[in-house]
Amino acid sequence: MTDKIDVEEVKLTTKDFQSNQDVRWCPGCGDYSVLAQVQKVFPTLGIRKEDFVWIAGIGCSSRFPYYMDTYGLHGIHGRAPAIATGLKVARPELSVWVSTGDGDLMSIGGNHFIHACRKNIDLKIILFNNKIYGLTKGQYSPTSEKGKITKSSPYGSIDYPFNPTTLALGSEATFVARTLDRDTKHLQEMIRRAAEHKGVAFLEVYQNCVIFNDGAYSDYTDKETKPDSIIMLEHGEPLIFGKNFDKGVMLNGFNPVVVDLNDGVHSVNDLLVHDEFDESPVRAFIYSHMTDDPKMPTPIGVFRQILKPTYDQGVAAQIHDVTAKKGEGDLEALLFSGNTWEVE
Amino acid sequence: MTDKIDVEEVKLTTKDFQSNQDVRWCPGCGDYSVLAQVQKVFPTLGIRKEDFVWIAGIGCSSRFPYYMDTYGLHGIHGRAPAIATGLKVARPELSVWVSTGDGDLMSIGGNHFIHACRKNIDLKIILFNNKIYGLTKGQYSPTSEKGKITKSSPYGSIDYPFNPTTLALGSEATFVARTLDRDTKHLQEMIRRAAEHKGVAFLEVYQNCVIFNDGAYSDYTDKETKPDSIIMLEHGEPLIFGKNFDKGVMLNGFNPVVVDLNDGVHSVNDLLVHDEFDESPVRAFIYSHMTDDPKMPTPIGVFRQILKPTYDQGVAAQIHDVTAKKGEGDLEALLFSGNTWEVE
Amino acid sequence: MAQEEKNGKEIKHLNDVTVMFAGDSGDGMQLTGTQFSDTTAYLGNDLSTLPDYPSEIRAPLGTLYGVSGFQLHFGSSSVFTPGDITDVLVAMNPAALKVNVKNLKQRGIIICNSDAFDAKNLKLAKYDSNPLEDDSLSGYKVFPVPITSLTVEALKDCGLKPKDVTRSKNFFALGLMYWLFNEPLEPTLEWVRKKFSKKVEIICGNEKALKSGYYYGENTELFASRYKIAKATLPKGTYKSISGNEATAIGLIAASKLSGLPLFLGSYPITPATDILHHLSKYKNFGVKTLQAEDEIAGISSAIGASFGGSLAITTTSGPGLALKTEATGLALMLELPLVIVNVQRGGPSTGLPTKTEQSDLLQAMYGRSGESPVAVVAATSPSDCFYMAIEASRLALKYMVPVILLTDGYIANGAEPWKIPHVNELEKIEVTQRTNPENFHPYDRDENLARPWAVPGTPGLEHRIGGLEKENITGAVSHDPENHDLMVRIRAQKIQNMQNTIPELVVDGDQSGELLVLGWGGTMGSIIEAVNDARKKGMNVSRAQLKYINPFPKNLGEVLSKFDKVIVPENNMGQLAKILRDQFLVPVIQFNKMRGLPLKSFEITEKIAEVLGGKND
Amino acid sequence: MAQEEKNGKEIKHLNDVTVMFAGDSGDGMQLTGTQFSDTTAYLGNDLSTLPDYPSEIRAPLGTLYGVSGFQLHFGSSSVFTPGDITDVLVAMNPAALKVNVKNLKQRGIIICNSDAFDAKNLKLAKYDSNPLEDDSLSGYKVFPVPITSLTVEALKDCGLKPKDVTRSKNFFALGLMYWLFNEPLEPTLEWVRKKFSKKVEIICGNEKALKSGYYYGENTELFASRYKIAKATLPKGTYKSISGNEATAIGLIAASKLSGLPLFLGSYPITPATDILHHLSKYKNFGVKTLQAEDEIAGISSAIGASFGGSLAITTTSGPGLALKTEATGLALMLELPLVIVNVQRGGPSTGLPTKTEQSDLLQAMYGRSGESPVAVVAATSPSDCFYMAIEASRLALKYMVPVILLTDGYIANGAEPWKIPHVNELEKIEVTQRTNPENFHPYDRDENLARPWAVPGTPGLEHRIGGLEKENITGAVSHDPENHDLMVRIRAQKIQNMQNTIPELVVDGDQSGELLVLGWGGTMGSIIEAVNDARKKGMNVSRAQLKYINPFPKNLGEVLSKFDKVIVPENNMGQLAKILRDQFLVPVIQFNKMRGLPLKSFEITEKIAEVLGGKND
Ligand SMILES: Cc1ncc(C[n+]2csc(CCOP(=O)(O)OP(=O)(O)O)c2C)c(N)n1
Ligand SMILES: Cc1ncc(C[n+]2csc(CCOP(=O)(O)OP(=O)(O)O)c2C)c(N)n1
Ligand code: SF4
Ligand code: SF4
Ligand SMILES: [Mg+2]
Ligand SMILES: [Mg+2]
Repeated sequence: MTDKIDVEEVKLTTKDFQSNQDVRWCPGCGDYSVLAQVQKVFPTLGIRKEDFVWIAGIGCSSRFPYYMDTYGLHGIHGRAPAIATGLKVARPELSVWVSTGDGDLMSIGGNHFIHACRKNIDLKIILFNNKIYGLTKGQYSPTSEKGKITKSSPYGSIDYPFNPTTLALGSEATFVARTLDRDTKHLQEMIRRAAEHKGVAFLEVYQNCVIFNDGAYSDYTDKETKPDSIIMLEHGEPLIFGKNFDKGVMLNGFNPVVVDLNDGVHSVNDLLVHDEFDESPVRAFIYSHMTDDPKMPTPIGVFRQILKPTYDQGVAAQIHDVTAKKGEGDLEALLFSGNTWEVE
Repeated sequence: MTDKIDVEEVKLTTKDFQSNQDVRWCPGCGDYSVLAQVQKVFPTLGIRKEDFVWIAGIGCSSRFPYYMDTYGLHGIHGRAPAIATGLKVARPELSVWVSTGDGDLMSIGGNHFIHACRKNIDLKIILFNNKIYGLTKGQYSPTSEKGKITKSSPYGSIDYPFNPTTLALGSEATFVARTLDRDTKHLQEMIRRAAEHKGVAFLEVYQNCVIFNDGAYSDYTDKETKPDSIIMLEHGEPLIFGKNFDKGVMLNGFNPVVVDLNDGVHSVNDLLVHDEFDESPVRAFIYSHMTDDPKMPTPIGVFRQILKPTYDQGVAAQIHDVTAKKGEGDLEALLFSGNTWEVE
Repeated sequence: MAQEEKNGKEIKHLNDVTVMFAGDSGDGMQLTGTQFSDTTAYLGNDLSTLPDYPSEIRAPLGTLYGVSGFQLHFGSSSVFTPGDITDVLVAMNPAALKVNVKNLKQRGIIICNSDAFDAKNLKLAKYDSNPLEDDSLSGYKVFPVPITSLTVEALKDCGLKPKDVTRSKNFFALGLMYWLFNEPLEPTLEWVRKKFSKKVEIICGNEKALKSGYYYGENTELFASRYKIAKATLPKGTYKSISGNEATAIGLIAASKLSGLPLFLGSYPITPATDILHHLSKYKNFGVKTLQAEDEIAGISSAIGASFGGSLAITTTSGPGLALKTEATGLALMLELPLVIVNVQRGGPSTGLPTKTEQSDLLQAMYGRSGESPVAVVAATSPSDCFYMAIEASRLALKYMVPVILLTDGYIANGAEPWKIPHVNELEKIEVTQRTNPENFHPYDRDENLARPWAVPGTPGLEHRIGGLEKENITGAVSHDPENHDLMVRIRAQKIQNMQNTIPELVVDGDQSGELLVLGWGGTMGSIIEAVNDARKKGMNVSRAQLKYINPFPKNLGEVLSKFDKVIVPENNMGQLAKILRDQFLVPVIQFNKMRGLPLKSFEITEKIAEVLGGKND
Repeated sequence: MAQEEKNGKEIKHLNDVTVMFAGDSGDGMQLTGTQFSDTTAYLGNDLSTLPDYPSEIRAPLGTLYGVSGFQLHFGSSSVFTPGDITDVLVAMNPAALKVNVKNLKQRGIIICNSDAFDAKNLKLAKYDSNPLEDDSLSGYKVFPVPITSLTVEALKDCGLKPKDVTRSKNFFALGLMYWLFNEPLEPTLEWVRKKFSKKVEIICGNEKALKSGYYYGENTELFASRYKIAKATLPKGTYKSISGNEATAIGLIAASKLSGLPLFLGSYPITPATDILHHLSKYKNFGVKTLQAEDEIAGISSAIGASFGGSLAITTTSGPGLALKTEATGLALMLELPLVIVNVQRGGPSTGLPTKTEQSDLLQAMYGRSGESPVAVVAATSPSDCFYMAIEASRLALKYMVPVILLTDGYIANGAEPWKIPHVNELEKIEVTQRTNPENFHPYDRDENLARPWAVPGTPGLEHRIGGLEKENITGAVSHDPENHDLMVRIRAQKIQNMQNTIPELVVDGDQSGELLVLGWGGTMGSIIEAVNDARKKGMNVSRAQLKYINPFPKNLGEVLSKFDKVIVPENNMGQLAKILRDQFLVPVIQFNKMRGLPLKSFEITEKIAEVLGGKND
């Protein structure tokens, strides 16, 4: 983000972020919603239009940059975090975003992802997790559930899935959040939060692929099942969920359990209270594992946000410090430095 | 491991595992100890010599296979887990070991590592973590501490390090342990435990590089400092450490804290009791983060061991099931299957 | 073109026809085309197909870039290409018409769904006025048919949801085409019944749509004539229609059976190679192990591990994936382990044209590795040839203990042709010895082909280490010795060269010497055959040969080249084979290059032939 | 060889001498060699060096594979190679003797540390008997000196630990060599004092060791003569000794200053390229950003990101790393972004001979990518030439908006030579325009060189998207149009070809036409010059040229080739340039190939010249 924002100048609208390209996703694809929400939130961030950059790999979701009227680079499969890293380190004043899929980021791009997290590079990584390879027409992905039947696993896949938030936490990401393509308000909020985080921001979007994995998240988005299937994380609030707000999540040792608030035994006071800013990653790790546990609701929201200096700042600061100490580099002096001798 | 072991046949000694190659590590390198302990433990595992295979990438530690008189493959940088995966899936009856370094496994090989963990491939991965690139003569690695001055970071590195056990847990590894090159007995025990685990076994060895990072672990290995710097994890035992066994680790919420057992307030009963077999990965995650915390002792031992079907078993089982259902494949029938027609 | 009468309609006999089915990605054009091909093949025509679809999954309805096409060329004599230009275009909407009319011959037939020519679709297709109403199509025979409404009407009693009703309109079109070409409905009806055995409404819908289309042709006055294409005179045998990717998959399974080795595939999905993975993963009961790896590097690395373990190890990919596999390919060649790398070429560079064809990767296959790193390179010439070349690649890899790259391309991989199925006992066994005798074992010992012994883990007494550092010849110890390195570099090159002793010589079609040879490689065979046949018909004297072995070349290639005054090398690239030919034989070959993401057009090659022969085109 | 007397010792004047310092990896031979070179250069000799060390870090003491050597060739006229054979061998132990005596000339001098010739070391070196005692060295002048014990004696008062005392023995050897070659101790003493300014014991130790060695030569009767090499007649100017990797690093910084663009390096360590990363990471006050990436793919990908952002973006690597970068290189060329890829070639394939040199990657650089993917390829010919070619690579990348691969090799990267330092104002500025005007902006518009505009993020009004899918010319919209693809493939090729207009023509040394041209490329220049000079001295008429631009070739190359009856192409590989020459010019070049991990030996090239000229060698 630019250091100085001339607020007068920045009067942007959704339209300013719509490129002249037809959007080519399948009708009904969850990607449309992400695009729409991004285009809603971006004008409000106080960042100059020309300072936004979208970097992508390959996949349906990776075509995102073409549809945003910002600077954009549609790269190669899996490498978006690495490309974005170079750009951000070279140009720390830009707001650099990565759109990526579960194959792009979790399969071929896994290494760049975990290293971007580790280094705390100030990137905003939006994972469109549809638990399938869309663009290559329906193979299971590293986030597909075990036993999934797809074109490349006609008898069911044998792989255990990654849980992206778990992997992000294992890689020390400083901002980890999750949202739903269908919950447009929440999606907008999460995009804003990611934008505002200083450091690597990992946002997992549960995104429906209507063609190859339709209904993967219907439990979380259908009115009927939603209240009992997900839990909305709110900072400072106890972990309550259920159609009648009558269930809660309590810690038993370090294991979360669901309790009935009407059982006469448990009350709101027993519940885990969410703290987004908890320095310890353990809390977020617990949330993350709730996802995998069929007995537990799936958490949606900001799992964690902590602040520590970013890599790109660090690079700039080091250059600043060394230059302050040594003076700005003088090429002539450099050439003639070291053991020299004269030939007359 | 072979299904049936003819115990009569397997009477192996350390010597049987020493190859005819001179060992070419620097004098004093921690790698020697790992080699020696492996050569001590292997004859006792009840596995046929010809069924052991070592796969490695590139690095000082990756030269390990040359020194073992087993089958061995010295591959390319970072790819050992992937090569080993292919071998293990093709030949599940073999005992497949990976020797690797912190550059090899955590930097270029990060993706293969996390995927091998995720899939629970029955590999034994021994990470020689010397927190430096040895073979390329001393650059910082992804496990080097921030601010490290090396040839490629003359003003101090800006990267935050990975904690390998954290990353392994973030990738759902089923066996995670840590040991020290200098503690030969413990090292042997951990090698044995890794060998016996059915599933991916990740063993981090704190290994001293005498040339480029000498003393990286001296706090943990020097008689004086060791008792207060590390804590030995023992299944079913409370977490006690200190020169006089007077310190313990207690849980505060889900955060571990050190307590003084002589303070009149705390007793052994307050302490966290280690459970290697805890189904939840949260406990191990807490241990793992104790490593990064200067106020806490560094845990050594088995962080976690859980059992779930391995990938290689799964592949074999699926082939078995499909074959049982469809009958063994008949090439002639396959060729003539589908929509055929006759031309007379 | 003979004529006859049936039901009051004239029947014209044609030699061959090219049909294009085109519509939205969701219109089921690929299915329609496949059904039409199957029935046509079943009737005994020879044929060749070319699916052509966008890289979007379901591009928005009605857009130009969303058009999905299926081209089919069938005839009563041998058919080698999907056809340069189309005779009949079935266009389900204005965009499909716009995109494909360019390639329709003068006076060609257009059958279009007139219901779809509404204002919205016309605008999406960037038509200023309705081409069915203005005179822009006056050069063609246009038959507007209200396919949607007729289908809706026909299906009203099947109990299908409205969405499914309109979806069936492709079967109406198919039925109409069956009528037009005098083909029976039965094969398709049978397929429908089997496929949807549990969904009666769908069976009802498809059947009604198909029949309505057929009877529409029969009953309306629209069409004055029908067409009939006589059976081709194909060799006696059992046939099926096969695509290149399927043939590759089955060929690999055959190689596994013929060698007695278990098959292992380590792969990562990538268009247009993924279908090989799909096919192989179905054949678990053949003991096939398929690993969908985390990336291409893991795909090939796992195959190297499996090869070390004694499997017939395969990795499959396309251009950008092959690029990622280069380092590991170098490892395999240093380890001297057998490995088959199947590369289905697509339009490059980079992501390029992922769903289009191109002979893009010959140079990469030859030279795309660090150091002196020769591997064997072979190529398939047609969909069914993929079967044989997959076996051949396996045989070479196993015999010489080297990586072999098999090049196919998007066109032959997705295209299909009738294949005379061979019997297993007609296929040559692949001899493989895995070493078990510990006596005098040296890991880098050499047999008469310079191949080293394959000793797999689990074999007692043969424990040994291999690796990517230079190895001492015979002993396999790590060696930095200067002379040994020089020797090993030469041995690795010689091993590939030695294959010349087992691969077949190049066969020249036509005169064995003369003024002009047209020399192609791989998937351009069909286009070149048609071009040469056409040139000959026009009185030109031209010979033809197609390379399937590129590294090494057939032993007699130099001699063949020396027998002709001129050599044209048509390639679907900038001249990659031409480079290698000039390098190895110092002959000034004449290049003919197109990079359009499509198979070469025969007529353009014919024109080139005529030009080179000095306008002897009559 | 003139003679004179000094201190009662005869002084022989030599034209040039090759010295090899050899010992265990821990013996400090690289340092000793470097010090000797620096002093020699300081005295005004021309010189060339070749460090040669094992791939183990500290291989076990006394082993053959653990020997580390530093070869140095210096003389009073131009010196172009580190020397084919050595005149003086300093061997710190039996293994060092054994490994290096092979390359010592008849009657050459051996100075060895006799203390190290004990039973253990002799066994480790696989000597059956002590070569100092049997007559196996009778063909040489052997001077056994008890270096260890003399050093221990000399240093007893410095207060050093015993380990550090014995470590100083290399300085004793160095002192003795200074005496032998009549060189002053002062430059080394000064270096010691500066380097260890805070460690008086070490200064004491090094000084005493050095002086003892010197006085040992002076005072013992062992040596009857000393040697003196007259100053070379080098052009006037300020010089320093520079290695290729350092020159590359400084050249890149210079390119950054000359273009006014910030320098970004994305790299992953790999021998022998890592030193470039080391050097560049020192220069933070030049605004240089160095990113040690997680792997080679991230290295180049980050550089692509930085290039998009407007930096002069670099990635550095060696063979296996270049293999990993191929896919991303294809992306950069599709994006048409400037990028410099420095590849320091080493012995391949695969891990191969990681610390040895080879011209291994020319074909990979040319062809190792998917699809039709031409990039510019240039090569440096000597350590100091790396400076200029780094600038040149940057200039071409920025001017044509393309990736440029700069090939150096392990020999010139690690070797050093005296370099006449240029002044900044002698270096040509690099003109760069980054687009800022939004009017009529099209991302794939073309300038007169066919380069597209560089519009960097942050520039208002120029928001646009680029990517790896084929782009429509001018507009940059994603395009699957067949004709556009054909056009774009040709444009990308033409852009590289257009560079012929700005790169210099090839200069032929010697007659401009005639019977024989020796044509090399890159790092073999020194060996070829010496060989040709030698051949000329022997009366052969031979011309010589060295290529630095390979894709494209200099405009006049075809003409040059046509002027000679025969062309020898010596390469440190199997003939990679030869392939390209035959392909492009259809000339039957004569190959001369060695793959020994070492620079080519001049005398072998001379022999080849003689052979080709029909034994005109007198
Ligand atoms: C190097 C390389 N390998 C493979 C591919 C093929 N490929 C393109 S996208 C993709 C996966 C898409 O899945 P995901 O990332 O989940 O994105 P989605 O389409 O589901 O949004 C694959 C395998 C490629 N383009 N490049
Ligand atoms: C593709 C590739 N990139 C880089 C290298 C260079 N390289 C060899 S080993 C190594 C890192 C070694 O560090 P580590 O894995 O920690 O092993 P250690 O030597 O410390 O045991 C590197 C960068 C290589 N051989 N191949
Ligand atoms: S295939 Fe799935 S993810 Fe891709 S555009 Fe269509 S619905 Fe969306
Ligand atoms: S460099 Fe370090 S890790 Fe490598 S062998 Fe030497 S001491 Fe061991
Ligand atoms: Mg996906
Ligand atoms: Mg290390």
